[in-house]
Amino acid sequence: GFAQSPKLVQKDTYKVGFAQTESNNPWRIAQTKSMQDEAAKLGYQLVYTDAAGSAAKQVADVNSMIAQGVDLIFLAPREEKPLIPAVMAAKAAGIPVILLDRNVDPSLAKPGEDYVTFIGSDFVDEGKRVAEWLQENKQGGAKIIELEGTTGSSPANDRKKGFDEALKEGYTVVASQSGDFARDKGRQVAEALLQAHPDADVIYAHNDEMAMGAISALEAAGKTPGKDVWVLSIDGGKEAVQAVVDGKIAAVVECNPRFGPKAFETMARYAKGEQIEPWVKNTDKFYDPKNAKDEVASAY
Amino acid sequence: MSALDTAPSSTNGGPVERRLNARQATLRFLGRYGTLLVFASLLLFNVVFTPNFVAWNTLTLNLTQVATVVIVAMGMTLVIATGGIDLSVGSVMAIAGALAPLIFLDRIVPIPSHTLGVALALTLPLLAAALCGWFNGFLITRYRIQPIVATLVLFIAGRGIAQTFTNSELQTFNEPSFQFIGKGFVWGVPVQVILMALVVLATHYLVRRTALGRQILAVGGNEKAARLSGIDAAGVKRLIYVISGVLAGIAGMVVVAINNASDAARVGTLMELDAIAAVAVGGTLLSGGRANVLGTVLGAFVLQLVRTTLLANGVPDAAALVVKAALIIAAVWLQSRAERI
Amino acid sequence: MLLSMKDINKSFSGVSVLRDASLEVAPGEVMALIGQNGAGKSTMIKILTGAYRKDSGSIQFDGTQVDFSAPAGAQAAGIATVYQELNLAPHRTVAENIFLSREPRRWGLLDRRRMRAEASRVLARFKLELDVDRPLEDFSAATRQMVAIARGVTQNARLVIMDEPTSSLDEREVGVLFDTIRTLKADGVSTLFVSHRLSELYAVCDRVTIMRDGRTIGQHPMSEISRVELVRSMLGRELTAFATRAKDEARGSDLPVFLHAEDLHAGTRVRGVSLQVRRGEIAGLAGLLGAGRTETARLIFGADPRDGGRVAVEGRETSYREPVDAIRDGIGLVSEDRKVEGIVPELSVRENMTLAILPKLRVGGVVDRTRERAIVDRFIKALGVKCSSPEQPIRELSGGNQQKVLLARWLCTDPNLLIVDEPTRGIDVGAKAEILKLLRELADDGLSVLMISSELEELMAAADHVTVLSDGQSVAVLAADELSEERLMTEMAHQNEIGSEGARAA
Amino acid sequence: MPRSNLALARLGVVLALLALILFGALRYDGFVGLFNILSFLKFNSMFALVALGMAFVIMTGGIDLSVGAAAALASVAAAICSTYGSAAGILGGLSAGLAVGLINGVVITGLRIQPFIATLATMLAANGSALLLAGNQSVSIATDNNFMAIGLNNFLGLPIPVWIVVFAYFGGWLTLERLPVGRRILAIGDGEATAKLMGLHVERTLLGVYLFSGLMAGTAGVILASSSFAGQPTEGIGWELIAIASVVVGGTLLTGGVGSVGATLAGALLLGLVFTVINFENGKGWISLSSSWQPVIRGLFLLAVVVLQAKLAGTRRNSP
Ligand SMILES: Nc1ncnc2c1ncn2[C@@H]1O[C@H](COP(=O)(O)OP(=O)(O)OP(=O)(O)O)[C@@H](O)[C@H]1O
Ligand SMILES: Nc1ncnc2c1ncn2[C@@H]1O[C@H](COP(=O)(O)OP(=O)(O)OP(=O)(O)O)[C@@H](O)[C@H]1O
Ligand SMILES: [Mg+2]
Ligand SMILES: [Mg+2]
Repeated sequence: GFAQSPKLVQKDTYKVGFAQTESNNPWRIAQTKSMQDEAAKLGYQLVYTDAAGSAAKQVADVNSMIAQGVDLIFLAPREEKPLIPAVMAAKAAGIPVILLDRNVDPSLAKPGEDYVTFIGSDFVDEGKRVAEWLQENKQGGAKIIELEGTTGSSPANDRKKGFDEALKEGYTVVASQSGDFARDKGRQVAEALLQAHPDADVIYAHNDEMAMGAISALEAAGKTPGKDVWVLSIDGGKEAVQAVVDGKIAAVVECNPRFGPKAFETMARYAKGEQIEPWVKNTDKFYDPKNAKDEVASAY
Repeated sequence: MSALDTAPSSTNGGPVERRLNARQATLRFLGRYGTLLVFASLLLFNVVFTPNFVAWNTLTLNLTQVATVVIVAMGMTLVIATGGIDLSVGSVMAIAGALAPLIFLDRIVPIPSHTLGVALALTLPLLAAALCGWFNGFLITRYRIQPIVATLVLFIAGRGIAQTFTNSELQTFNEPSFQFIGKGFVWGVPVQVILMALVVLATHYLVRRTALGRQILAVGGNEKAARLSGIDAAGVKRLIYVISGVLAGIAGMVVVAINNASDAARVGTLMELDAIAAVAVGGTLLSGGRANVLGTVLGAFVLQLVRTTLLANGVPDAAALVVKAALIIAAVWLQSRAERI
Repeated sequence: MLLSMKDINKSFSGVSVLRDASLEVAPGEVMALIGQNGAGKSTMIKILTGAYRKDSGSIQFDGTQVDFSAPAGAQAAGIATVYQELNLAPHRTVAENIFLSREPRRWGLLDRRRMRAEASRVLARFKLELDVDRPLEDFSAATRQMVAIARGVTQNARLVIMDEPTSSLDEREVGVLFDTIRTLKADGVSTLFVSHRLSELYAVCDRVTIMRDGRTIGQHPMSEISRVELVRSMLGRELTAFATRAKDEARGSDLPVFLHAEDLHAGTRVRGVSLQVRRGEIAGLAGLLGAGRTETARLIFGADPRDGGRVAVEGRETSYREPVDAIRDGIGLVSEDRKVEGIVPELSVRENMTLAILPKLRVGGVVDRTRERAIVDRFIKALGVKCSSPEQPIRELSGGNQQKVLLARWLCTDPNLLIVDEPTRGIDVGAKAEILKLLRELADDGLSVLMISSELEELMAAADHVTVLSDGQSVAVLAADELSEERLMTEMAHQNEIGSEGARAA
Repeated sequence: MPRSNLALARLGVVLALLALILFGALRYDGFVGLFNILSFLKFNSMFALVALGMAFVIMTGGIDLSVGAAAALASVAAAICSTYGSAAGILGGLSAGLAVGLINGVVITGLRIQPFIATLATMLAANGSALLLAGNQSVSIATDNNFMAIGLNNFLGLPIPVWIVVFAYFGGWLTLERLPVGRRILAIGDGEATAKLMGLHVERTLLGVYLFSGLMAGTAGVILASSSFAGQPTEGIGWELIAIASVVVGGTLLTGGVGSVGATLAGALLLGLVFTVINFENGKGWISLSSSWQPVIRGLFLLAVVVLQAKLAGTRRNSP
């Protein structure tokens, strides 16, 4: 239907929900912290839930926020489709929803109607930017080892898709395996793959943690990261940007977890009755040796 | 005891000869060396099909990767021998791994001497791990809570505890003297491999030669009988859970040392399953009363080799899970067939 | 013939256990099956019922060739079995245990009321009044055995097999059982009866099949074979006579008291037990089932907590909290239930035997293998344990041989006092005489023995004096010259006319 | 443990459940509101179902670690099949669950591999198959038929998944307490070898029990798919532990031979309620429990319940 997303009245303070999807990696934890800090700064009450990586539990979490009568729900949906029922339930209860960092299936729910908007970056685009940078800066082709995120998770799927599709002739992925977004697993997988493919000269990791693991693996194998093998990453945390400065990581696309300010600012705009664009895009930086030194201080 | 020597020996006493037919002999062989056969065929497969497999690096790589699993699985073997199970090993790894850097990074209390800091970082986490193990054993022996549930408590809570230590933040560091346990070499052999070897030898010796080893098996095999024979069954169990905790603690510190970082949320996840699988593939029954230490080592090696084989040959994660499942069943089945001849 | 098993062969791990063994049972006949421990009786039975698969041979039952692959098949064909080591399902109620696998139904649902009523009726035939809704584990070994028998004989079977059903029963219960067997016989049902108590065989059996070392040695009408002949063909040699020694001599009140227990109390089962064991004597402990003998032994040994009373060892007051404390004082306990409290099934004969002596075999935490091996070899030989090697898992041994290993477990600790609870339960006549003789000789060497036994003959033969328990209280101490079957019976029945556990439990 | 003590332990669960509900009702607004109750019941229906299957398995002395992965696989199968109609979707999901159960049963009874190992392996295999079948991502269900009604609609005021739970538990109770097979299941848990000697069809019964557990996981998978519009290959991780904990909290011994259907339900609801209470507590704003405290609280809660039970069930004379 054409029904509008539920309205939000203007008040001094709000009780808002933040339904986090999991907190088993530094990126998520930084995101949560940013939301909590911003809520505290504004003096809002934040109802925080953690779905521990389960979409089904996240739906239940959103329902319990509805039962508690929150004014607005920030939802970082674990998955595109399974969270639709949560979005719908909130709408039915007259509670506006703002999606963070991942979207829901556009064919089943629409911004402006079913939820207010989606704030976040584009995972496919992140992968694509990495591929494009590589092809500009490393002429003459490359043999790439790809460290994928957790099998079945949407950032893993999208960052792979964006990267793989943007690769041109001569740039080949010789091995691609899941490192589970984790440093230790990323290291172990990188070690094994480097052993099987000693001629690989690029490692593309779907997040910083696995990239750091890959660097350990390279050093253990007696290779010099940045020289023998280029390491590429996504997320752009301080440790990774510092690694760019040190020459260990060649380049990293930012995917900033500090959603707090932008999320609450968007909420305020919505309360004022402003028309919100369907996708509030995060502008993600790109760190490479050219700018890393200047930017490292501002990395998250 | 002179009476005994004068006691008549009855006609039916003494050993009876044992004959196996060819089929039984084969089965017995398969059972005893089944895991070894699986291991050998995996090796052969790799030599033929996996690029660059035959290399010195391959060996050290696999040894270093398997080291932590083996260390944890040694504790698990003992725990399983007492008829228990320890689901908390992964969480205990996280706790020890989270504590160590906090200590030498002076995040808890400033420690004046650097050397002292590192020394404490190498010991205090093990104490914490021992405490966790003691807690498991306490629940199991004091309240008679079944091991799988008792250790489930720390499985759930332990990782959270580790995260609260670190405020959920990643602890990165660069501390070569501490990282020696994960990255160092002694005579060209990685330190973690040496640690693994020591732990294996000690466990093997414990089970095969010491009175405690015998007591562990007796407690696992028939606790009532053990108690009536004068064995402090509760004490033995508590000790074993402490040992399992300490070994998990060692593994946790090694992992953290290799990675220059401790990530309380991730260190040791799924370790309990890897360790249990290694024990099972190694031929130790989960019902207790037995411990096949070298079998566990072999089991861990098999699983490690499966992992690298699948990785190196580009088998996607999802398919790898299915293959791993089939191999576990096959190996355990070979063992159990031989048991029954 | 109702049953005819021919040329049965079976081997375990290459050890042949049955060699061309055969067995026949005629309709309406009570057939005894005897043989030494490990002769293969239980194995023969398990092969018949499909619990084990035979290697070769043929089985005919009721005119047809059969080869059951599981006990369920044999049961369906009309063979009911009471197994030797069977403990039924301990957490299930008595009624459920009796009717498991053939529960009465109503519209497909369990007919609980009928099940309860019929169970009570069946048990009444065995002179048992029990609360059939209580879990089986609440009852004593004897009651459990009776329930197992009740389960067996109510299956409307053509053949009822009982593998040592009487080993944990007292005389009265054995009498009830025999009445049942006679009733079955009158109904044309055959019984296969295994027992090590020869007098029982003569009391109830028509014919006897004798097994030795996995072979069938002979088959005779019971009336045509004398005890001596029976024992000789069973053992393959003459029985070592157990001399009922002259009981007076050195054994008198001049020996120092080793154990002195006074007014022991624990729960509802032990309510005032006093007893004495002197150095170098065998003290007997008699009583009906449930009289509290086992509990008394466990109290003394520190296995159960004591509510009141005193125990002094060599004049010193003791307060054992764990068995290990008693063991340190040189006390050993061979417990009554071998399977539950005795053997460690997965461990070898060697490891089982040296379990209690581990602290002494330990050199810097390590087991001294040479000494261990020497001890084990010596005891295997001395007690005539039949095993393929000391490394054989004890679970593979026959019941009687397991018992010998357990006895050896304590003998090798060189104890001062050995408490033996039903030491000859399930042990063949040959070995039994040897064990009693051994205990006697050890006593002569200075060992004190406290022997619990339900076999009055055995007590009279072996004990220097007998303390009689009744309903948790010690009611009499009979000196050797006062011992007689009647006297014991009278004292045991002392203020205990009820005898049924249910009545007391209620 | 004598049975009267077990009954006490079970009473303990029900008391704890009531206490927690009372606590929530007094402390939080909206806690006992219809919306919250229904959404709580609906979400926990999946756990209640796998816990029921697990309860039966545990009563036989076994364990089924594959339930979570089987549910995930079933949800994927249901989603894929739902394009051929709602019946196909349901059938697809249930058959996937049954297939896992069948493999468990066959491996355990046929190959005689210990349940822990057998189901550990099928857990991996089901997880892998779910990912393969789904192509590593969630699979949409068909929205043009009424497959989604299972998860969305109410019947007589209750969500359909709740009705499914009611029926499953009634069937479970009937089977355990009123059908002969229930007694046999418990007898097998008391001692498999003995049960076999008593003439029970042990293998057949065990196979049935693992099939039932698979069926329950399959049903949970169908509910998962239809209530979230997608088959999710990565769901179900850790469900087996939740189910085991529910069963144990419900007073069923892991050693087998005793068990209660009703108390299992109470156990499942109790553990589910802890999550809800934590969520509401966070809403109070008094203490904002950071995510790392949540597992600590859940662990402590589990600890409190099992220790309480142990105390209730503890026999005076502790002869081990
Ligand atoms: N499952 C088994 N594995 C290996 N050996 C076995 C097994 N069962 C029985 N045996 C061996 O078979 C032989 C015969 O045992 P069985 O139990 O039939 O003896 P039995 O005549 O019943 O003795 P008892 O009078 O002591 O009960 C024994 O030597 C025993 O060790
Ligand atoms: N009336 C009864 N009600 C419940 N349990 C009983 C009863 N009688 C005996 N038992 C059980 O049998 C066990 C052994 O009995 P107890 O030690 O009292 O007698 P006992 O003289 O040693 O008899 P037994 O020869 O059967 O061992 C007890 O621990 C108890 O659990
Ligand atoms: Mg026998
Ligand atoms: Mg007794």
